[in-house]
Amino acid sequence: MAVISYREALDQALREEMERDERVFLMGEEVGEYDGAYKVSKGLLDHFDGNEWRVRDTPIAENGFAGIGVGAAMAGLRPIVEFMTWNFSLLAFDAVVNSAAKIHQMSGGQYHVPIVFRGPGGAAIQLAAQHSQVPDAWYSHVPGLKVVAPATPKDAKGLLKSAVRDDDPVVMIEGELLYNIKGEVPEEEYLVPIGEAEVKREGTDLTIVAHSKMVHQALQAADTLEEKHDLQAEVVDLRTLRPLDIDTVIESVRKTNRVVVVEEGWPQGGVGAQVADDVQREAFDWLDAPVTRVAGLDVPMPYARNLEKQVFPDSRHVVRAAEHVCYLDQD
Amino acid sequence: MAVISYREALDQALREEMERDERVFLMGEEVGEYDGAYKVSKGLLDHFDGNEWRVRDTPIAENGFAGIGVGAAMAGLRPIVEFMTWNFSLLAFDAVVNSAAKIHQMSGGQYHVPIVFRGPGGAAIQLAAQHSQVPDAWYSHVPGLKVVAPATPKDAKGLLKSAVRDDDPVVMIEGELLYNIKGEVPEEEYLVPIGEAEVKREGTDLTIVAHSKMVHQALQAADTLEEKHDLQAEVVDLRTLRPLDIDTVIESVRKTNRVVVVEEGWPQGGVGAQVADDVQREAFDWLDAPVTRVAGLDVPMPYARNLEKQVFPDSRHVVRAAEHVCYLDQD
Amino acid sequence: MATKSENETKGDPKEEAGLLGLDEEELRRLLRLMMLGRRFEEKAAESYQTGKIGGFCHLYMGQEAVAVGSISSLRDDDYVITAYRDHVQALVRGIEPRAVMAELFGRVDGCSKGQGGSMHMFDRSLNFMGGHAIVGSHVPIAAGVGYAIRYRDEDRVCLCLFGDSVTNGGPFHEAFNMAAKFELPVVYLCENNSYGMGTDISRVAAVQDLADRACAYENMASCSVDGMDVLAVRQAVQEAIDRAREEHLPSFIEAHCYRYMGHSMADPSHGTYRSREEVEEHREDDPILTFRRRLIDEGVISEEDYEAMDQEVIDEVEDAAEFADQSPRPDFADIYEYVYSGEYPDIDRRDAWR
Amino acid sequence: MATKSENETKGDPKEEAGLLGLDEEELRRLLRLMMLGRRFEEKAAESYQTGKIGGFCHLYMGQEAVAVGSISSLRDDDYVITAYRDHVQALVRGIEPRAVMAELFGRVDGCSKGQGGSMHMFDRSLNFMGGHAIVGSHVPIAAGVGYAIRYRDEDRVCLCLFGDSVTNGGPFHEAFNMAAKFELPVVYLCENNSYGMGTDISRVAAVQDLADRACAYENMASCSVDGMDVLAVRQAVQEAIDRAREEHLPSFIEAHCYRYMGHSMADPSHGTYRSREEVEEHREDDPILTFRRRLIDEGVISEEDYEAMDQEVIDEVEDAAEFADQSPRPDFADIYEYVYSGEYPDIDRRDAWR
Ligand SMILES: Cc1ncc(C[n+]2csc(CCOP(=O)(O)OP(=O)(O)O)c2C)c(N)n1
Ligand SMILES: Cc1ncc(C[n+]2csc(CCOP(=O)(O)OP(=O)(O)O)c2C)c(N)n1
Ligand SMILES: [Mg+2]
Ligand SMILES: [Mg+2]
Repeated sequence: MAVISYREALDQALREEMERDERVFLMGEEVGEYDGAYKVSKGLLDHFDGNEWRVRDTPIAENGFAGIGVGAAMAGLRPIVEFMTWNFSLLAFDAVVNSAAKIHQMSGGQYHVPIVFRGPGGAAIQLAAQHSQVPDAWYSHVPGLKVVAPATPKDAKGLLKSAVRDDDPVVMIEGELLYNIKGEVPEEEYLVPIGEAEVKREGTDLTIVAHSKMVHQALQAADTLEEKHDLQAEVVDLRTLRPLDIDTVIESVRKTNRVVVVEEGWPQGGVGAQVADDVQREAFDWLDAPVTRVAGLDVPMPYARNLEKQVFPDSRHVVRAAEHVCYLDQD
Repeated sequence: MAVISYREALDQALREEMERDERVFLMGEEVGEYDGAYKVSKGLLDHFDGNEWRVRDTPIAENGFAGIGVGAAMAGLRPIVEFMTWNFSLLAFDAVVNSAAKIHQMSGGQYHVPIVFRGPGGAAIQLAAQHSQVPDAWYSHVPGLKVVAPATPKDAKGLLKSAVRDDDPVVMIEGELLYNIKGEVPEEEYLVPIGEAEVKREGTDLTIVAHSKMVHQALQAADTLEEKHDLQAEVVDLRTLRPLDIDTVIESVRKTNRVVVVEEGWPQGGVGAQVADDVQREAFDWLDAPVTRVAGLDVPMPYARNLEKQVFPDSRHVVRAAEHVCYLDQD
Repeated sequence: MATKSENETKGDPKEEAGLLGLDEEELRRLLRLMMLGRRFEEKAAESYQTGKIGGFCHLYMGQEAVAVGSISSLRDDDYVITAYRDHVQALVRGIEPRAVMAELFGRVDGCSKGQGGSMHMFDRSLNFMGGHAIVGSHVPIAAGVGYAIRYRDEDRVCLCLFGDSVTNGGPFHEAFNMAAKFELPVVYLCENNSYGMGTDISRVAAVQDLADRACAYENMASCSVDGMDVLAVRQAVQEAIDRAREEHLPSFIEAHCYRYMGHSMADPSHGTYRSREEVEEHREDDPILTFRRRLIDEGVISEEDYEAMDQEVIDEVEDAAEFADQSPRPDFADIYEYVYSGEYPDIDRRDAWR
Repeated sequence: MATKSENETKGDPKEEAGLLGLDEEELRRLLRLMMLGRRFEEKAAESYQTGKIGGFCHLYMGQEAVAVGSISSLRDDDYVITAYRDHVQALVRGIEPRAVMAELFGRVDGCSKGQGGSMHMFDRSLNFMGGHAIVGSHVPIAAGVGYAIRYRDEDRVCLCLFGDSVTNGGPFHEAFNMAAKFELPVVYLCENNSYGMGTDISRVAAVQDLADRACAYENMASCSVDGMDVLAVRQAVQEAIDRAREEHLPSFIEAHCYRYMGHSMADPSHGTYRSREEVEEHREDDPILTFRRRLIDEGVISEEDYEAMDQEVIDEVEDAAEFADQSPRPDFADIYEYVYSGEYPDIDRRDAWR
């Protein structure tokens, strides 16, 4: 296994899929000549001999180029549309939700829309309210879409490759703060199936459910819980938000009887609310404590660093929530 | 009390508020000369002497006129922006979420954005996938917004008047299928406070939580449950989705120990998921059965009438869910 | 689905001015397609009244020359995409009246299997890409189809029809800029019937002639034509198609036409926004009657031919309605059938109590 | 905040061509504002390097003449709204350097109380409406401010500055159409620095001169000016302001300028998209040096005056940085303070474990 960064993993997936299938192309702001705002597509345009049809720089017109992607997909191509960040996808919400997600159904199954919408979601550092939003809940609410949010280089590469090969529209939410993290990635070709969660750490005392950046906070919290209380936390990485692999979560909860759901986004109507709902319904009799959640605070992200640190959920908060569901905070 | 339709109630609220406060104006597609696509603003333009500044017909440019509303609000007016239906607000998602919801916070509290975004949400009859969506979950996820979804003429009038007087952006989700329903409305001036649920029917055996159209399905189900099983269902109408008055729900659940949450929208990440999450966390020890949900099916709405009837949740489905939480379906 | 060989539209210079040098067969075909569209929608209106058709039903009566003049110029392998007022476009492209009517009735034999309805007619085998109900949303989609054509280095064309209101929206602007900049073979055809629902376009568009909106985009050719004259539309669209095929450049054509009925079956044909008289006047200028008169004057057809054709299309439409009525309603299983292309685990996991 | 009385800008015909008939005080003020902007951002760049400023930090160096020439023409009761590259606009409008720097530092004395940061400068007392970070989103908002002005029948004006990339987006088109149709007193000023991040505008805009985009909207006057010449900007904007005040009509001005630094402090000033040479060349044409030379040649100021002014602004900026550094960070309570205007029950109900 090679150890590479999340960014490199995405780059490998892009190159491999674009080489494997010439219908695959990348389109978005700054993806070509500028190597991508976050350098995910570094050198890609040159790699394809400067062919602008394969790597297309667009104007700042999210709804327009997302719609172009939908049309190209209907006409037989397999577009990868990059949103420089998901915050800007709010301008393309119509193209993604009203068109991409519905055309297969509205046409009675005649037209497929094999398109991937991808880019970083969530907060980076001090980008303030308009640039720090988590889109997970908005998109995973929508039937017709599939939504993935990988936490590691291995999952990022494997899920992007699966997304490109999927015949339905896939929303892939990455993270600016994830691009530099490193991890092991198989040398040989592999895919990570859409719709399968993964147990990232085995445990018996409680279950911590997380996705994307929060998986790392969860793993850190698990270590702390082991040191501090000799508790073995099991960490389930959802990896895909739609379809949601709740079976893996339920299986874990039936073993641990306690669960903490962690997410970066806003709490009301967050992804964790659905997980909590499913767990309380499907594992009611196995729960020794209510499902507990850790999320970003219910506010637009403030700029000041000290405030942002408080709003953004981290392992310390997960530890407290875990202590609570294990009734270790009674004093 | 006068008995009037939901449409008339909205019309009264518009007139009263626009007369009370000159800064209040209505803007949207067809709201003026055409009397509104659903005739909610019938005669309003004439009532204000054909003054186009008070009742403004716009081009089909949702993001543009929603943004104009935001600017007018920042400059001291109190706009009511009508979306012909909430499906089209997907084009204005940026103006509502990135601008309206955040400017007060980003400006450190200097600029208020007292604006109301309103229009019908959800399915009518056979309008198919792009015209039958429920926006409740998307908007109630967003801090900075307030979201109301009245079920009756009385609440529609009282909440719209409160929304207009609120200093923050308020999203008001009405229903095409609600416009013709009639109900009692006080003759004298009144307001319905934002953020307060209401018990629409008292009961002791189980709690049915609903909002908007589903309140009527819930009440019908409650009658059926009484006839069929002599069960007394308490129906809690959320009325406001943000801030969510969970106290009223919890209070009811502590009395009934059983709860069914009903909504028209898609189940994954729906409003009911948050209610279920809150209830299982805050009333865990009072629950005799898991929180159960009834929602629209997890699909884009098909056109065929027989399929649409199956996708749209109604009182029969609520009755079945209620029988389930009361363990009356064991056979 | 009908097409035409190159020389048909070229014809000889002399005739260009007159009947564009189209042969009799083609001229009859154009007339017949307009008649079919008209009779089909008369039946649709009747079926809506009797409750066989639900939802929004937007009729095209009065605008037939635009769909017929444009779509008839395409090759089989070209693409067509349009808005929600799409019955006639579907018929002209060659979808069987039975399949279109069955779709309106919400039955399994509908061209979208009863899933889409009036606003969402699709037929992949004919490259008929819908039927889109969000105003302006298909304008970028059409550019994407053009993108795929260039990508594969083909000489195909995408024809995109849309209403006048679309020109005030962001998607129109973003798509036009990219179609022009990327040099995409798209023919944008605006069905300017002067109204968006109950709003006169002149009340909301800061431009006299919508065709002038092309001025903001280099490479975007533009012109206005009489949308009540099927040959005028045909000629303008043919030129745009040639430009797209040969030079890979987009065009914007504004066709002035008129809608006889209300915005949808739920709306009045006249009222606060336009008078009965105005509607009556425009009916005088009917595209079918005008073309019929012309073909009779030019000796292309006789009165009798016309009556015969009319009876033919009436029978065709009646047959379509009977067929649609016999066609079964979709199974409940179809609710999940078309949401995703492939497998989706436990798709009904949260869909309880039905 | 500074303003000017009518006659100052009128001046007498002879002078119009030269210094627009502006008096010495005003001319010095324009130069000083540009110098302040430059020195302020040099300090901001330094503070970003030392980690005192976080997030995105977009500098305006090289473009000062645009903000100064335009905002200086406004009355106190007029409105200004701009994009995320907003430090200099804020200073020119009259926000204290201390308050702008404190905002960059994320402190309570910042003009947005540390909540907004670099991209979101606001000052309601000066009608400075931000500071918006979604490209194009404030263009419709500006039209809304113009709507409020007409609504109240005032003779105020809203000035809206934005980058060249905005002209390819839907919000620009929708806002321009409505501003023109509703006749709103808005002056739209495009800071065309030729690049959107690393993309040359000519690679993505299907139009040579952005000013020509106004052709799609009647009532929208337009022109291009040399954005490196503060007086050229001043004159064009003054005419647009008069048009807005007197005729309630919008204008679109394209000011050609140049950004010396990278898109943001995180980006290189040159690289794949432009060469070092290109940047060097434009620095020759510096708006401050040019105007300084001009004022010295015309005998308005002396070398010594300039040096003195420079020392003044340097001191002012140093003081601002010290002040910002002393200013306290916001309390945790401020996290909830500005989300809603009024009461919001249990705002932290779901915010556990902090
Ligand atoms: C984005 C959006 N806004 C509003 C509507 C509601 N609506 C449906 S059709 C229509 C009028 C469209 O007029 P036009 O584009 O001229 O087409 P026509 O109906 O005249 O064929 C409106 C406002 C919609 N479908 N989509
Ligand atoms: C809708 C949207 N898309 C993308 C971005 C990311 N982004 C920030 S600035 C920028 C370039 C804008 O260029 P321009 O409008 O010319 O302004 P300049 O930076 O040159 O002042 C981009 C793409 C954004 N903020 N908003
Ligand atoms: Mg029209
Ligand atoms: Mg620029």
